[in-house]
Amino acid sequence: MSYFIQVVVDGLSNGAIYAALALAIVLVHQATGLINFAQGAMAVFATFLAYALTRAGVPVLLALLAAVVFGFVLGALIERGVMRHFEGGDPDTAVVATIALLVLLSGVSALFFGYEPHPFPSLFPNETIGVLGAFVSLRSIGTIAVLIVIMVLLQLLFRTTKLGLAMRAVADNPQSSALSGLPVSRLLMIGWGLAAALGAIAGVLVAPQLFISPGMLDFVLVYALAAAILGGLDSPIGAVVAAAFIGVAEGLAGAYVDFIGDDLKIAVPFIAVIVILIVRPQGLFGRKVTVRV
Amino acid sequence: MDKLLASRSRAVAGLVVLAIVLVMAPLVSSPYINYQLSTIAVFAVAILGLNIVMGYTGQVSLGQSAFLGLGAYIAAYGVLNDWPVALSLLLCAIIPAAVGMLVALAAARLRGLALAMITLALPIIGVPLARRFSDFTGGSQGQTVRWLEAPGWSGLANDQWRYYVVVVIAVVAFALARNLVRGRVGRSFAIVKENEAVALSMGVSPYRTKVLAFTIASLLGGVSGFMYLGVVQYTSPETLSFFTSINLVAAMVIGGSASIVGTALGSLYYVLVPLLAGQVNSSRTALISGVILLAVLFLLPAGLVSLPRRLARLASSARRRGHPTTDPPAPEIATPPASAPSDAPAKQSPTVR
Amino acid sequence: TREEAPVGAGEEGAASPGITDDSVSIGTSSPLSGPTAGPGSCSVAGLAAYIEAKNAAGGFEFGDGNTRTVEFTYLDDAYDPARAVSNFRQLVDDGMFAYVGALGTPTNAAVMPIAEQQEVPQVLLMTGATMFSEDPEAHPWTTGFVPTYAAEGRAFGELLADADQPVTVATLAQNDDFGESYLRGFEEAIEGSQVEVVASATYEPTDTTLDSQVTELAASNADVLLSAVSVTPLQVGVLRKAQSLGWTPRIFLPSNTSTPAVILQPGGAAAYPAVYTPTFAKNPNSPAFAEDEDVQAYNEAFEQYGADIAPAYTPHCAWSYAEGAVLEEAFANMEEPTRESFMTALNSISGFEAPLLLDGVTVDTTQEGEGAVSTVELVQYDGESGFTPVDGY
Amino acid sequence: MSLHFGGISVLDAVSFDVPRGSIFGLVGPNGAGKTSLFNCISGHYQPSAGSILVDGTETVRAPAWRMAKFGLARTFQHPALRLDASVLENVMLGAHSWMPGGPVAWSLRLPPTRKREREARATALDLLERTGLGWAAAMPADELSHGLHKGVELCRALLSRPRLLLLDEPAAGLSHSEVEQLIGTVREMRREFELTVVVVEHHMGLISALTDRVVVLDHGAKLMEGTAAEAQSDSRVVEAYLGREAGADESA
Amino acid sequence: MSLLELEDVTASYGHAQVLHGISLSLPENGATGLLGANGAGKTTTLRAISGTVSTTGRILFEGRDITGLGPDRTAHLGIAHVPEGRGTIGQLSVRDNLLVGAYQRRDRKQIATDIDYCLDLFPNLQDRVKSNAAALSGGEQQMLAVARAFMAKPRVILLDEASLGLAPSTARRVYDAVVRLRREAQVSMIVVEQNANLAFSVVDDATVLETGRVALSGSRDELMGMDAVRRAYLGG
Ligand SMILES: Nc1ncnc2c1ncn2[C@@H]1O[C@H](COP(=O)(O)OP(=O)(O)OP(=O)(O)O)[C@@H](O)[C@H]1O
Ligand SMILES: Nc1ncnc2c1ncn2[C@@H]1O[C@H](COP(=O)(O)OP(=O)(O)OP(=O)(O)O)[C@@H](O)[C@H]1O
Ligand SMILES: [Mg+2]
Ligand SMILES: [Mg+2]
Repeated sequence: MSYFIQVVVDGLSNGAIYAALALAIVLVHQATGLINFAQGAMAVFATFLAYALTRAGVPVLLALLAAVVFGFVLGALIERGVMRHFEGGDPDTAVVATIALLVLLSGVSALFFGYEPHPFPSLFPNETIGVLGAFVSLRSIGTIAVLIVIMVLLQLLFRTTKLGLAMRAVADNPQSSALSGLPVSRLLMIGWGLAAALGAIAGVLVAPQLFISPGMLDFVLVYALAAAILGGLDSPIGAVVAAAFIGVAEGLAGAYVDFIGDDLKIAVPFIAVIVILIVRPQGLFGRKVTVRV
Repeated sequence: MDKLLASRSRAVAGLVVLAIVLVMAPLVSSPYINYQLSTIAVFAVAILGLNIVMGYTGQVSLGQSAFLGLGAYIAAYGVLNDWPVALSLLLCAIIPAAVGMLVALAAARLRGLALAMITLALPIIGVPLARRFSDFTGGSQGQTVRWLEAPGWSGLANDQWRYYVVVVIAVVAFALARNLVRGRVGRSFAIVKENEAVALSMGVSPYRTKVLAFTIASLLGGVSGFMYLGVVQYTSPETLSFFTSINLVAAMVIGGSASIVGTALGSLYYVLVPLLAGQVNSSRTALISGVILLAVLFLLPAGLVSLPRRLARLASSARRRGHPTTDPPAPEIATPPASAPSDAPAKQSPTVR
Repeated sequence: TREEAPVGAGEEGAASPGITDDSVSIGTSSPLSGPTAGPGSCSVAGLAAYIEAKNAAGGFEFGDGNTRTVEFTYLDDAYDPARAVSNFRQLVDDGMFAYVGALGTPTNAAVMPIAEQQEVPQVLLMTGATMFSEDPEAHPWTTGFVPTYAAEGRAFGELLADADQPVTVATLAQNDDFGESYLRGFEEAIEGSQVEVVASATYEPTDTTLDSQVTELAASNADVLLSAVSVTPLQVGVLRKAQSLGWTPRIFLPSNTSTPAVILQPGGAAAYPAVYTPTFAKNPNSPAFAEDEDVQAYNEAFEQYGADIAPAYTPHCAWSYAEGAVLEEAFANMEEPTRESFMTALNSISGFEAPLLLDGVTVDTTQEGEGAVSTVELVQYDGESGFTPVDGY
Repeated sequence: MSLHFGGISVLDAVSFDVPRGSIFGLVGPNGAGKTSLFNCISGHYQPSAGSILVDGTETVRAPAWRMAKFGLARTFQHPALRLDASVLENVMLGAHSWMPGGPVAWSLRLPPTRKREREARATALDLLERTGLGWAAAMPADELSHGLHKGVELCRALLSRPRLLLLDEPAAGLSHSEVEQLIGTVREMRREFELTVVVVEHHMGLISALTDRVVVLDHGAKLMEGTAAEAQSDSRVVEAYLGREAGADESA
Repeated sequence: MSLLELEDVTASYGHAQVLHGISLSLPENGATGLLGANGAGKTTTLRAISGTVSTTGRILFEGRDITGLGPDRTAHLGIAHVPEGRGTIGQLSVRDNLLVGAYQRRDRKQIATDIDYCLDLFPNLQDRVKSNAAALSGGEQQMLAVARAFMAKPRVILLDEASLGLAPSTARRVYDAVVRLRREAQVSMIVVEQNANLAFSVVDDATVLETGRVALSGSRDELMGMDAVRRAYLGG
């Protein structure tokens, strides 16, 4: 029993890593209608700033704040300098532009810090506590707590604030939104900025475990994408729930199904995601896109 | 009409020149150049498949590398079991096509990102599967072959022979694909991309069309896997990695979405940019490729294929500035107001400006 | 036909391509971008540092009496076999004499048959995969440099088997050739002893954490954990996770993931009763070797010629530096400016003490089935930033 | 026939019969369910209950894309064209249902496919010419103004050689004289292709001039059926739909 | 002084120029109509004003040059544009669409009242406040687009075929509301309308465009008195 609980707990703390990035993906998708493949690279870039600061002796919390601000500016600048150029064009081109950013930002990070992973100090104490016969690290608990707060804030942002409404409107129909007086370009900038700031938080939260390197989130991005899409892409809650589901399903499959084993356990959540999507194309918490003839 | 004929004969001349270049190139180049040219042909076919499903039919696919890898593994298995080359090629086309079709049968009801998610799973699951079935795939060490060596009668070197084999396959694939996207089927792809409701009303089943496009894409992916093995003589789980898929997507868009010529240019890009980056500074390839990718997107958002068009535009707009390009004839229906000013001279009260 | 013929093979005794009276051209291709770029860059940087420092000091003495400078070209393959092949062909096309020290199993596996066909040396590879050294007859142009993964595993197995007492072991291995060879070596060595593997798990290098694997292994409560993990953050995660589960076995770590500063200290390795690792080279960053002459020479050369290529240290930096010395030794014994002569010279080195190699570790290219360096020494973590020799299990 | 979306009832037991060869009008206030009714006939919506017979064949269960084979074609309330493609290419799509050959035949360009392609092209150009759009055939569709898109859609529908043509607000956005021309075109086409036409329109002038009979829908239910003139004088229709002055205005 | 003044305005899509020097003026609290065949450039003229097409020449609003300002800026200044075709934000609910229309406003209470007013004006929308705009019928979407422009409390409203797809009685109601808006809130308007009967019932004067140029302009009565105009637009 306690083994089972341990597997679930481990799955949840893995899920937290995926969720952190998935939330940023959801945010940028809500605000711009795009999938941003550079989300991870941007997060890493901002996290490197925090890394440099902590190396210079700045406390982690301050470094985190600096990274968040830097992330916001970075996101806004990228929107302004790069993505704006592709707005209103073929969305595929815009998505490939984010791929270009992914490559480019990884390259820039590597220029300064190399590709080798570096240890990163944790925001939370490096201790473990026992819960229900399982061991949980305080870092995981802290990460999950922060994520839940962010999730709730995002949900509130999109569902109850004027800014959130405006961002959704712009993502859906920028022309009509502009005609209604929405400052489209500023809103897009804010959307990218917020997503990148959130990415910075995600980066700082997971870096102690993953170690910081330019490719730190490359593969996490795949899981995060799966979580965001499974959750419904417009639902922060959905993203978090889906990420937790993916983490736990993977862990349980590896632990309990022998023929799957550690190598193929990744297939289990992905196949589950596929099956769920075939039944519910809008994802777990997503709202159906209305298309009329 | 004259114009049409002129542009036609220009196209024919272009094709003839291209054919001559393609035939002569390997005879005068080093094995290294031939290898590069052959890889361009290999990835051109993979990107061609991707372009059919994504560029023409509008269905995002992040799984093309899985079919490339599958094809390469089938070919490698064929080499180890002494299959005739033609049989290998056939199976490299049929098996991936069948797999792609099965996936599409389940997935093609979805659209957009849900569909992208499913294709994304293919390489993610494919890599550990390839490691798992190491009897068939050689596991993580991969599969090394000596294959497609030049027969004695040809008097060619291996690299030249391989070049001809893959270029012939690629040319055939491109010719067939070009025909396909020009006619009835191509129009059904396009309308499924644009608007599924209209597709339905015109007798096009979006579901079948997507399945078809996926099947063709996987088939071409598999064929490119065959070519890959022929050229690289090696395959391993790295071949089907997810990041290969992403790079193929980028190359497709860079070349030109929904364009046959663009596909070839995209492959050129896919192969040459890493080389170029390596020439500039091997330690900074990511940075350099990122910059090049962004720069091309900035200058040519519609892809490399739009370069001549853009240059022509620039030139022509410089020549005849201010002249509208297309002037609809004064619509016959709306004649009254059109003639109103002349009918009603200035003495009439309305201000005629 | 053209390609079948070795590139530039000419009449007997004529110089091979890439070598003149005063220069020789050496090339390599390693992952310099992407997730494996850390080790990849280091396997270029150390070699570059050695070569350039030597060039600056006048050049390399060759067995034919000439002194030549080495032109070293390196390319990035991003761990992609097709790009490695492309790089290799490009280098050959540009007149490379020999291909040295490339890192990566699939990439080198893809290059191997071409090197053979073209009779271009593909030597001192920075991979412990057995396929590059197990059959010199079949692959006469290819040699490995670092100890095979199996050799490392074997060292651990022997340590346990020699202890002559019942020991339970849990293994965690990368699901590829690295992990498999590691375990194979280990299992061969414990055959017939009282050592028993009671739990085993594998992982993919792309996994984000190995928590679930460690949880599974911890359930066995084995005495020893053999953690054949080659990815730095994952290895640290393993060390942290096991102790957080209250499981503190003796730990065996591979040579490439046992750097104190990057792995052992962040992983809290001091909490374990003992942490062993095989090693054959000095860690130039370790205070214990601060006074060592080789280390000082390395640091100087690296600072000047290598730091740009590899900003962060991995052991591959030191290894590839030592490799430079092996190359020099081969050059010194090379009687003719040909690839054949180079291969002969390279394959007859034995008892050579390369810089940065630990005392007692020598280079021996004459043994079949092993890399140029085949002796490893087990050391034990001292709880701080260094290692002490192992005094038995 | 009935149609529900969740709790909302869009069509409520509507029945009517369109005689072969007639032009039939469907009018009613906004949101009455006219377009939804079209969608049911063309198979885009699945009616919750009821049946639809085309030429005596039940079509409710048939997938939408088969409807073109039954000889059905439609236009959309919001014209849906491929904006990047030429007008001609857009119209050519209409020929899909009767062109032979699958992917193999087309990628090999077998002779029958080439012949049919030429044939379709000629017909498409002819249709464009006759609707006054011949000059635009080679232009990309997005360079045409909104009003002209309707004409392109009509040509596309006609190229599919329909027996039954559903037109959803064909006159929306056309000026008076353009409507006149449209009426002429539809009449001519009906004669030539032996079409049966069902048309949804708010332009009462067009309805009066064109239709043999009309059905008036209101809130998903049939309000009345009769000739256009009868409808316009029916007090319920005036009340629910035309509005007093407007009714007077339009029938002028 | 006129509220909105177009001087020799040209506009082009990419390289195709479609307006060739339009001049137009809209007085304070005025209402002017734009007539013309399909493709004459009516829509493009409105786009030039709201800043959604690339433009040269001079467009003055309250004496201030607004040429080249983006749509959000012109909207901010008080120009509301009801675009041609689907002008709604499909995946937002009807209510959210109306709130987006009121984005520039700060008077919360009044916004709520105005939403009620709009829903009252278009009872169809009342029933469907919570559904996504994309689910609405064509006419309902058109109502929503008009209502959203109302919500902005504009100084000038640009109506591009606002009656498109509306039932006759509804179209009448829209224009009645527009007239009331003009009377009560001093809103000026430019009306593009194929249904010239409707248009002439609200405008004071009108301009006829032809292939991107002004063909003629004059007061409502002058134009209605012209045979050619009557034949083309009024069917009389
Ligand atoms: N897919 C759908 N989802 C939800 N509601 C729908 C859907 N399709 C239609 N409706 C509703 O059904 C009702 C009828 O719509 P329909 O489009 O048939 O009206 P219409 O008679 O064509 O009106 P109009 O003249 O405005 O075009 C509307 O209230 C609409 O909101
Ligand atoms: N996106 C575009 N790209 C290129 N040309 C365009 C574009 N939109 C419109 N045009 C051209 O501009 C001209 C004017 O179009 P506009 O839409 O302003 O006409 P309109 O008077 O509003 O017509 P309608 O009554 O049909 O709405 C037309 O000739 C049209 O072909
Ligand atoms: Mg309708
Ligand atoms: Mg218009």
